[in-house]
Amino acid sequence: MKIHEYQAKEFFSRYRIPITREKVCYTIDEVAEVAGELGFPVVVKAQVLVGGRGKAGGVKLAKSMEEARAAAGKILGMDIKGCTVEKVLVAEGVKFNSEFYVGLTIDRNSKSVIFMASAEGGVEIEEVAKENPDAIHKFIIDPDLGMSPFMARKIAFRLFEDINLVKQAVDLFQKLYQLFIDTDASLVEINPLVVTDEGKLLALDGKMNFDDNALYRQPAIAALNEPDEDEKKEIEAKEKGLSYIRLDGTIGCMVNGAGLAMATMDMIKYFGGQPANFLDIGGSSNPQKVVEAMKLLMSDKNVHVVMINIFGGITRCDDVARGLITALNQIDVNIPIVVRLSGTNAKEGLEIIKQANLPVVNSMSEAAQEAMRLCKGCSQEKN
Amino acid sequence: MKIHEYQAKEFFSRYRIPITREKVCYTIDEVAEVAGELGFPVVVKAQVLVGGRGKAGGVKLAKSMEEARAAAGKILGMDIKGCTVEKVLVAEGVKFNSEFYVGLTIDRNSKSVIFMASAEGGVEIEEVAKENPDAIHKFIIDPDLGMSPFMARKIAFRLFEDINLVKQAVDLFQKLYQLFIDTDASLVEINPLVVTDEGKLLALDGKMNFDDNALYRQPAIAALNEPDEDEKKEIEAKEKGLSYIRLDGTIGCMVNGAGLAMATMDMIKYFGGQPANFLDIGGSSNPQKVVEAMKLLMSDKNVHVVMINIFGGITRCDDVARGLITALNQIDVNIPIVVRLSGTNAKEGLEIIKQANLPVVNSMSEAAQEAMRLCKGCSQEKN
Amino acid sequence: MSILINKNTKLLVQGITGRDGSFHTAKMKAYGTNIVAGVSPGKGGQTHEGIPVFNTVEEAVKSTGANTSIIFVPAPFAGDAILEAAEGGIELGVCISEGVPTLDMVKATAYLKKKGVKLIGANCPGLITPDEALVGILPGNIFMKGNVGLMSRSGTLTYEMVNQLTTNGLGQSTCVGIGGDPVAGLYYQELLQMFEDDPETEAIVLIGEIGGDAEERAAQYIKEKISKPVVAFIAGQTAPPGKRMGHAGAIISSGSGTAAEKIAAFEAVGVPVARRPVEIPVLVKQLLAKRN
Amino acid sequence: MSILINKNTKLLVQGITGRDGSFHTAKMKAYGTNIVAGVSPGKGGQTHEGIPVFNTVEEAVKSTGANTSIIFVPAPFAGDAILEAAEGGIELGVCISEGVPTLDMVKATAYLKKKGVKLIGANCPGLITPDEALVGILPGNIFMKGNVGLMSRSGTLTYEMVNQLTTNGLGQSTCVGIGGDPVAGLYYQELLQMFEDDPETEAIVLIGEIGGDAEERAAQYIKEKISKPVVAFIAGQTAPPGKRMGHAGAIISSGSGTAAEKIAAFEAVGVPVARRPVEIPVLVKQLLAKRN
Repeated sequence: MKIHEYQAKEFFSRYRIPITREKVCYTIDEVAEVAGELGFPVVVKAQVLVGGRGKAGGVKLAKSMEEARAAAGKILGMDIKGCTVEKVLVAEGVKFNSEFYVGLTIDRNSKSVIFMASAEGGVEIEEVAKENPDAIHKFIIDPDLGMSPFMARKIAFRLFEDINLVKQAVDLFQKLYQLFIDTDASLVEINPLVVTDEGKLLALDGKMNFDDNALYRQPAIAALNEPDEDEKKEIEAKEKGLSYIRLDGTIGCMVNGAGLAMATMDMIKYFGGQPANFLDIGGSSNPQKVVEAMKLLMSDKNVHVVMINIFGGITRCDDVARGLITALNQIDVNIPIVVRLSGTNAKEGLEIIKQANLPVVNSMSEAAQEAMRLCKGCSQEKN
Repeated sequence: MKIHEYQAKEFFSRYRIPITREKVCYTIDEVAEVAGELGFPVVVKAQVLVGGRGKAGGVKLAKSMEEARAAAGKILGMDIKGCTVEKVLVAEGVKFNSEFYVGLTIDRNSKSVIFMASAEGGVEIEEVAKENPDAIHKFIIDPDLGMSPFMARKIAFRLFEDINLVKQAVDLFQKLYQLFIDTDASLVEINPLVVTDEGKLLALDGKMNFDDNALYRQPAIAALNEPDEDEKKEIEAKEKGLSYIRLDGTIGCMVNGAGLAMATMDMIKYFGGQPANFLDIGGSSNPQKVVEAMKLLMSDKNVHVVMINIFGGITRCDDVARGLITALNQIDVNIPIVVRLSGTNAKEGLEIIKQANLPVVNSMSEAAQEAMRLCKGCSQEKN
Repeated sequence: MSILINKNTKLLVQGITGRDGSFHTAKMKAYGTNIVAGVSPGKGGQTHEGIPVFNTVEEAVKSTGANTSIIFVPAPFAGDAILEAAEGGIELGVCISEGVPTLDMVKATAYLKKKGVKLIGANCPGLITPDEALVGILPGNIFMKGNVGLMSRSGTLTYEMVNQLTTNGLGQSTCVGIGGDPVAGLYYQELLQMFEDDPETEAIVLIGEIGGDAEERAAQYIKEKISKPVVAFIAGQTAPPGKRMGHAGAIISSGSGTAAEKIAAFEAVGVPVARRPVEIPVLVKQLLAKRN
Repeated sequence: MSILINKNTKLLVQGITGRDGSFHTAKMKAYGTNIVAGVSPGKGGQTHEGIPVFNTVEEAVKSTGANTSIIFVPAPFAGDAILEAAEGGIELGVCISEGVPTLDMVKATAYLKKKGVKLIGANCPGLITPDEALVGILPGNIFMKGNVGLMSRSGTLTYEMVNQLTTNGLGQSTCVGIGGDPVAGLYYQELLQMFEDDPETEAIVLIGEIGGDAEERAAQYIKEKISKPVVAFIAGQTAPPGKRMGHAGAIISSGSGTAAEKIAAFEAVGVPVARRPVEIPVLVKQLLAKRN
């Protein structure tokens, strides 16, 4: 789960990590008021949950009230990668000497939290990672020690020579780690962390992502969730026990298991088709889930054929077949359906499918090929 | 450092460990008022920093206002092992089924916190430890895990069968451990922990000791310190860099190092004498410390002879000698002094001592023997 | 032989009286797994499916000599259950629970390392040594005893692959579902080494997914340490960047962890990568023929 | 031979620019200890007493190959300094600092165990291998090279004992002051085993104190594992119950940890206990004569 910059910085502030004086605003008038309070220059920054706002023109420096109103006017309502900007952060303009990057995330290989630090702050860290990976220092944080003072010092000395900056950084890094742990974060970043003209460390921008698995014990964070349209559909699906992601193709798939679902999509592509979605109905045998899954597929107007690929383990094929029949009775399905059932109770399931006069195939490959064949036909009819 | 029962239970309450309704009182009238509020029966308990108050009659059950006033009258002002009772805790009388002991302390062997639990609560745990050690279950708490739920459950199942009690205990044990860690405690005990007639766990009595080395980071706890007369003298000595404990003998000792100081006392005893004190002047070479040490020894009227035993390492013998001469010039010393100096700069030190016409010996044994000889003489003169 | 589990496995089921635990205990028992104990706090002293139930892992281990534990407790308690298994004397834990907070796994895996205890999962289907022991939720009937070792980040895709192997006459030594969570127990490298050291295993099938760089590291490890033939498959070749595909692991972001990169990494070290599941048995047979 | 430190010891001083660190660095260097580096955050790049100073232990170890570290930092920071030494690649830490909070030591010793790093102290005078290396605050001049291994919970009492040995012609292999804090690094058992395994050590002197049961455990260990002659001494025979005698360790409470009990424990396993320091060399000579 992601939150906005201004929310991340509210967390920073609560952990006494120094941030700029700033306020989130929803209208041009609010921006003007806040800018007036802060004094010029101010920075007006789009608050959206996607990256790349800088390149999209979502961050502007304003040296006067006029410029502030103009910036707010341009940014509010702007579209950034499909997200409409509904709020901006107005922050004091700060003079600084140098920019750094610091961040915490989970490292799969060491199975630990790692601290990342770089003197190349202020630019997209992914680009630094690609072009100059040695410029990013990585430190594995032992979960038994947490961010101990010596480790924080070790990191700080990689970025700073001045002992006063090192001391500020040691304090800041320990707080940042504690924030990461306390909130079950999956990513915390300050980029840039700047040294002001007065020699103080200051977080100019902040980012926090959270572990979805831990949201149950982080109600305050869960409450900050702002899903976009696609995410709302995914969440809705999740509440029904389905894992759904909409894509741009024409072949709707219904599969049990994420890996098999991806392999199914790959198979469709292999035979020249385009999957319309990722849809994992999970490991349970509840026929109602199949009904819900069919409704979801039917709600996507791009879907011209449905391919059902089930390898029964915990999932029983006869339950899936029964669910499908129920779905066909409940909802109006006027596109072809290809069914492949293997594993637990496949025989019983196929019996049910055959009685409904649905095409049955024996393997994933065959299913994809059959779906392609039917799709071409149906797309000719429909177009 | 020790605190009173009522203070320990205030900590329990802050950590939401269930305790009796209770209040500390300083006068009979206060006791009467609190008892009236709580309703009868109440228990009136002496608040002193020494053990054994029960046997000394410092705990009384009162079923009426009259009994409460009588109990308060008897306990307030009572002497328990040299401590005058200045305050009592008045607590509601609770009906209960069974009594348990739980406690946390540091285990030297496992270098960890250990949790102790016993079904033989309500009696002195030291006696259980002596007579029936198997009745005390001990659990090493891994510092990396803390009191994890499974460990708390494991302990709880040793005491209780009822899952409802186990669940209460799991919660209570985790809180008790957190309290221990957060306060840098060296001992936390609940004895007895009772199961009330309503099936609830309740801490009837509580005890907390703290790590003196950690008081610098526990100012709130340090502020609770109530040193008795002897302890005040020890604290005063400590502020001057001396470690002093007053004993009952006649031979005052001044030694550098705790182990050597104890060995010196043993040596005095070996030759039939009684040490008047333990006095470690520590490892520094500041002559002023020796002056302070001499003043401390002279303030004890039982001291009939002084034995100085220094093995110089960091401590320089000439500094000790110089300090001694300064002390003899500053304060009136009319009892004999025996000096043994070995190690760093012993030769120079002995030269200074000889010039002051003080008896000089070559070893600890000799020093003790000479002190004994001089002490007999002086005690005859003085008596 | 085989790896991790066999006829000598004495299985403990943590959460034996729960819905999933109960269901799969019956399945595992029916497969022939030697289940010696269950744990369910407060139900100690009872029996469940004929298996004695204990309040704590420690008691269960002391009473029954259990050496392996499968964990079915709900995600919020799974991290603690793993710790309890490790502290209680279990040698191999298998955590089926889905949705365990990542920081709980960070803590648990650090403790397991300290204790020298092995873990599979969490969020995994478990593992099977055909005809000997099933410790997981895999459908036992599709497996066949043999000489192919298999490891996979996914569940049902594994069944698909195993089905291809079995129907083509290629039996399996041990099949392990390692799970797709960001922080998990044994992973490709450890399992590759175990299969390398297992005399019964003659070929290895590695089924990967997009996201992370575990496959790239596995490829490097194969190059350096593995002499037995390995065949790979990567799911998610068509997954769009930045989207999660069910497994937390399956994310592609900023061009790292894509299927193309993973396939290239394997092919660079001479590991053939099947484009479709049906190719897996073909590739395995080719490599085995070349070797013999 | 000897134990723990010798001519190959490359010493790092943590807190080298502090008052105590600076003073004892000069003393250790004068004794001939090979001091290769110092650490003092913010003073990296400087030299002190001719020794290069670094900001972190890691840098110091990487630049100089230091394998042992002596810690002089103030008590509130000592626990962290021990952790830094262990994480930075040091094999043996010696913590002189007095007054370290017990829970800091609990955390530090758990980490050291995990890392396989040894520690002496805290709150100890350090150790010496005569004529080879002094890592501590012991007065070097009273020691003499030889074959008696010595370990002690106390500082100046150790000097008294060593003086007895030296003046009676009994040199020492290594003398270790283990410190008197409740939670400390290497203790009697580990050191007994090291002396047992050290070919140069022919007899062992163990100096104990009242409080705790480390001496009782040591007696048991000697019975089971130690073949070399051991002589003991216990300080605090006349200490009154319930009083602390300088060392946090020296407490007698409720009849456990008294000198009488400790003496009895040693004598029960055939370890003679000296009643006065002067008896120590006599007993050592008797046992050595009996052995040869």
